[in-house]
Amino acid sequence: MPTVLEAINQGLHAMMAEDARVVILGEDILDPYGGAFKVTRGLSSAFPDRVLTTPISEAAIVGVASGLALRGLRPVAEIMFGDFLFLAGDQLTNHAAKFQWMFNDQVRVPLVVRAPMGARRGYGPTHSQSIEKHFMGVPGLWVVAPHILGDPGGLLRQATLECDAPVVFIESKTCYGRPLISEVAGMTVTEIADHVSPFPTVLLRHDRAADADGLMWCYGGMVPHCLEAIRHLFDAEGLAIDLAVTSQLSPVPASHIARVVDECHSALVVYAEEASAEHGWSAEILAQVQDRVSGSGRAARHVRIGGAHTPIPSGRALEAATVPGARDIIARVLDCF
Amino acid sequence: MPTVLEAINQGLHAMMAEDARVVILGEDILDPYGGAFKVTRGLSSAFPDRVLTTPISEAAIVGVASGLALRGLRPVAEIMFGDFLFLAGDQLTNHAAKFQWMFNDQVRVPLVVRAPMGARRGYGPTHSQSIEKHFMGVPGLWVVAPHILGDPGGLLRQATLECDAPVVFIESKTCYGRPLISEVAGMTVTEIADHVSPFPTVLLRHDRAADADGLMWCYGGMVPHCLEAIRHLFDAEGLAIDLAVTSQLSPVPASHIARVVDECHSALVVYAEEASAEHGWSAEILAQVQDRVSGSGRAARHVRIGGAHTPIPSGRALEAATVPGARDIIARVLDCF
Amino acid sequence: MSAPVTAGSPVRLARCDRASSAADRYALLFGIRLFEQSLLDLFSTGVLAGTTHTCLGQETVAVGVVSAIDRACDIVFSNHRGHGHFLAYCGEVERLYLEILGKTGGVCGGRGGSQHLFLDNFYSNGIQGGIVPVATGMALAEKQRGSGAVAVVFLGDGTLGEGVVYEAFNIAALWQLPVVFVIEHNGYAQSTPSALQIAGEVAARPRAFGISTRECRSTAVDEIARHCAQAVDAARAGGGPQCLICYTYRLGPHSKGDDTRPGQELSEAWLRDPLKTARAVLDETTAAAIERRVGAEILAARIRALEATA
Amino acid sequence: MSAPVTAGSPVRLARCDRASSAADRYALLFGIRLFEQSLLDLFSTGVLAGTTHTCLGQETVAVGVVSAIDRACDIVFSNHRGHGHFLAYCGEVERLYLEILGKTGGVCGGRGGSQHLFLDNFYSNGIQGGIVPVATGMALAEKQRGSGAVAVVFLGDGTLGEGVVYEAFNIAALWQLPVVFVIEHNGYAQSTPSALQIAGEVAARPRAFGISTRECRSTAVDEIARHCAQAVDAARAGGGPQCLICYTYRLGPHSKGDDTRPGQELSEAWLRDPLKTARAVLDETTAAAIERRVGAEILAARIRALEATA
Ligand SMILES: Cc1ncc(C[n+]2csc(CCOP(=O)(O)OP(=O)(O)O)c2C)c(N)n1
Ligand SMILES: Cc1ncc(C[n+]2csc(CCOP(=O)(O)OP(=O)(O)O)c2C)c(N)n1
Ligand SMILES: [Mg+2]
Ligand SMILES: [Mg+2]
Repeated sequence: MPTVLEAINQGLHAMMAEDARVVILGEDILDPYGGAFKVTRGLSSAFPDRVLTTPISEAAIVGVASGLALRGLRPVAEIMFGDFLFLAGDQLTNHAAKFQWMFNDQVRVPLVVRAPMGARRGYGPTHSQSIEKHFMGVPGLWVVAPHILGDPGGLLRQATLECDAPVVFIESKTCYGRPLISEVAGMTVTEIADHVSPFPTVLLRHDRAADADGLMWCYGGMVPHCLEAIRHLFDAEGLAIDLAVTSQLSPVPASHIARVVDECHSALVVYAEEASAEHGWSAEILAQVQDRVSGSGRAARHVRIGGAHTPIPSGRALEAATVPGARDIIARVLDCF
Repeated sequence: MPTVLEAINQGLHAMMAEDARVVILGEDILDPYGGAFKVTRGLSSAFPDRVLTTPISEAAIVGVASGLALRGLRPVAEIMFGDFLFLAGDQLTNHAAKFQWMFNDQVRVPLVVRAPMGARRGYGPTHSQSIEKHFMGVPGLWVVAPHILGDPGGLLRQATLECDAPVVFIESKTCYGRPLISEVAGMTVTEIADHVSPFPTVLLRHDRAADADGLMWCYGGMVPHCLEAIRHLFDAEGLAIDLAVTSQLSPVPASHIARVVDECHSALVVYAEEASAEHGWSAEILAQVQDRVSGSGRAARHVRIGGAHTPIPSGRALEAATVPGARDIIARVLDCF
Repeated sequence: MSAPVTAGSPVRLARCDRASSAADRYALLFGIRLFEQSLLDLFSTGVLAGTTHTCLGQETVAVGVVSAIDRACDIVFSNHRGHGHFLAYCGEVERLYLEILGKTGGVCGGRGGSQHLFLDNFYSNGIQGGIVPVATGMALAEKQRGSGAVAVVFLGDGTLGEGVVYEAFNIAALWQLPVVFVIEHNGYAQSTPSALQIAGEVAARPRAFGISTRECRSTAVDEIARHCAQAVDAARAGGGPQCLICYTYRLGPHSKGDDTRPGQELSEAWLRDPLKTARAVLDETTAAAIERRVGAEILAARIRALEATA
Repeated sequence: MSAPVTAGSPVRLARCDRASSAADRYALLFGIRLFEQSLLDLFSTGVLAGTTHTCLGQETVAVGVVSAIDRACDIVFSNHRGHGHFLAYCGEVERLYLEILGKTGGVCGGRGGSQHLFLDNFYSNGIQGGIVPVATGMALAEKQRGSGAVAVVFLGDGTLGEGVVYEAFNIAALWQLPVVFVIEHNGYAQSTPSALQIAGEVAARPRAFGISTRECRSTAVDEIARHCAQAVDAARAGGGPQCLICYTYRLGPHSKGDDTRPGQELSEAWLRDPLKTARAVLDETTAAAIERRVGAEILAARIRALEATA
């Protein structure tokens, strides 16, 4: 299987070959450098006219991308580190996300802003964050995250060519080097997607447990850690925890949540995200899950797992203590039994 | 009673007289104009050296304020419309909010950024939002909102002089002209505050109902609408709904939530915010409330009320249909009975 | 308000292009003036809510600049003070009334309102500065597809405070994009005079980025049109981004009633009202006839808009 | 790694001020070079993780600029490429090792790491451009309290892409603040040559905001110090903000191994290594003695830092 990086890179190559409207822009994305994380490698050689290296101007990168999108192109912009996304926050929220609706649906702004997020690389407080939670809940703005259980290249294609609205595409730095996974032993994989929420949720259910002991929700870079925790909990503790992985972070894929909750009747629901969970992604998922659970006359215990509510330190040991991993997840789950 | 505007304006005057470290900066804040909403009126006449009108540079306004704060002053910056806060998003999150922690607690950044938020004025999609939800959950950043049941001037003083960290101070445009309220007939007002969460939560409990029919949570500009709904529900429908109004929006005042939940055993909990509730303030409150409720062996139904998940239109009727008011709250509560 | 309203297509003002006569230009200038004065009236009588920014005194910039573009392809990106730009672009006065009144027949169905307009290749947004990179990106799109179109973006002098403007200047110059930055230098941003907002020379700023910059110190509509035509032509011919600085003056309040400028400064400025100059080149009969005709159009548009049910 | 470590206060390099001798300057330059080369080694051997930006080839800017300030009061705000600035400011080489190694004895307890340093009046942050308004605000605070202090802020040429830099330029000039903007123009931002990033003349940009701007085309430490002394003195004397553009060249990779520049360009640049020039004015015995002494200091600092338990 290709790595996430390879999948996204190949996805970009394929999209640019398929559709001449696709334009790539960002800092340091030209060959031979090919971007800080090498995601755009080879593109400027293959499509020299449609790969634009920019000055260090995150706001204008997104602004220019909006302009391109309004005039019929399909720009994919790279923000070198997702930590810098706030620099383009006004462009994303007051320009890109607003135009279609405030111009009475007479225009479309199909643009993608790719943003590598996440810690565990020792990059320190300003280069390790997962700040996507702050861009969720903006009307008109989509937030989408690929992961190792999905098809990152296909997801990027979907965001670029099939979605007519601006999408922030959250990539996990630490997943770039990981190979994709199509199967998990002892678990059945289902994909949930529909017209309203087209970016798929992947549901992994234990084959041997009708009603599992728990259901875990996560996205993006937390998938490897959750999978590791789930494997350990099953093998070593005999606990069957199912896993629901969303790729559509915003707008909330309410229909996916409903379907998962209706299928998985666990009395324990766990939510794992890398950022501090306070006002995080999981709060909204929890709110919708509990609504569905109690609406169907059941009850559940909800446990949220997130990073420490501090910036992310540079030092290795300090950082490891700040960001949640498999061990933290296992401990929190075991606490419930 | 003074209006909210008068209270904040007087608070600013008093602070500047009390403490020479207080410096005010923002766009168009000089007399005779005194700011777009007149909150800074009189200050530049009384304290000409410490009131600085700036160019239209929201990012630099906050950046300069951080610099002032790092060097021992107590800046209060005004962002003319809260909608523009994303322009200062990087300054708030990657500079002001980070310095203390990442410099190992060797510095402090005591600054306040005042931001008028909210709709119902016909200002249209880019001048009517309540985007504070996107700034909640940032480690090191406080979000605080005054309201008519509290003491807006005192709250601002607390944010400016008693808090050593950056505070985003969310003012409601439509509440500026409203007089403060110190009593609500038939209800008892309690203030909850402590060392960890010093910005008070105001709890209003019906005198004649031991366990009320419901508990409502809100903040800032929603208070008048919630009060109106509560009065109507009691008078016309015989339903007693208590009200908890937080002023500390972030970090979440967990201890206040715990105390309110422990006191009010209602089986219905309602949350009202003006923005779209999706990934909003109420998701976090709900998560913490349900945790406390179920932790104490009880169960509750949770109902979230927010604005439409669209931008806010200019047209009066369109806007009224987008933003939640007393009528919407009443209808949603009645639905539960 | 009970005048009979005729059916048919919405009332439009006649637009101007490079070849328009002084009479046609005056008609449009006068129409914009009348339209905006009526907005202020509607506000003061409480019919209109929200906010509005009128371009009283700056109409010649709107008409001069927009008459220089090629409406078949060129793009206009306007800002908070955009009614004049919009009317110069398309003349759709009735649908602009409807929009500002928040009615569904408005150009954006009442969603956008005064500051958020769209029609054909016209766009506006009420966030200062942010539109500049967007217009720059549009110019890039047009350049990529070889359409020959030029993007014109309006910004006020106060908006030079926003950093993103310089990010856009830099990119436009680096990539030699067909964009014209029109700076309407009216000496104020809201209540604040330029001296408290702008350090150094305005023209030095775009020039520092290698942008060819023209200054028009005349408020005469034909002078502005001439300068803008040069800028648009140069941009279209591949000369890269252009900047046009138009020195002008706002005769009305910033938005509704918030004017704190010295009374004498204002009354002197009214004496130099560019509409007077534009009228002066016409004979009195022509001018009066124009005013009657345009006055009737504006009135009809207003009545129809006010009477529209939703 | 098993060399004996002596107890006592952390190892410091000797700092330089305006009166420092060529020998002292060389010692500091050499110490910075050695320190950073050892960081690259520690990365390549996996001892260090994360990232680092070394100033190989740019040391004379760090030492020249910082030697011109008054350490008793002046402020330095540095960026991602800040080790040289930091060591020139305080010489705390052992505590910088500790910081970069993520240990609690580091200047920020291991929280900040390479790009986020603080000590006394020295600050740094890894977000390009955002530090410029912060430093401007610091200058305002110092002006308000009449401390006579000057704030010096470092930015790279690529960072001129960030809009907030111009917001700060404008404010600094409007308010005549005692801030010195030092632009280290090394011709590249990460992998991108200036020609793809910067339109127009660099010096024209601060000048467009009315900021008095000096250019130093020499990489000699004393020339840089002389220029910076003029800028700092002017700022302190109430001359308002100053800009100093130092033309320099980065001899090492942008961060760890990511160098895509032509080999010949690099090897030619090494021939012009400013440290060679700084060494050439000393006699060989002096230079060698300095190198031995400083080498031993750096080694001692590194060993102590590596052996520190947390
Ligand atoms: C980002 C942003 N900041 C502030 C405002 C509020 N505002 C609206 S118009 C204006 C003044 C603009 O001045 P200028 O650019 O000179 O244009 P003018 O109003 O003079 O036409 C301000 C501060 C805004 N709309 N957007
Ligand atoms: C806001 C922001 N954007 C991008 C980066 C990533 N980045 C770090 S250094 C750098 C290049 C900076 O170039 P320049 O300013 O010339 O400084 P130099 O590295 O040459 O010293 C970039 C793009 C960043 N740290 N911050
Ligand atoms: Mg102006
Ligand atoms: Mg550089």
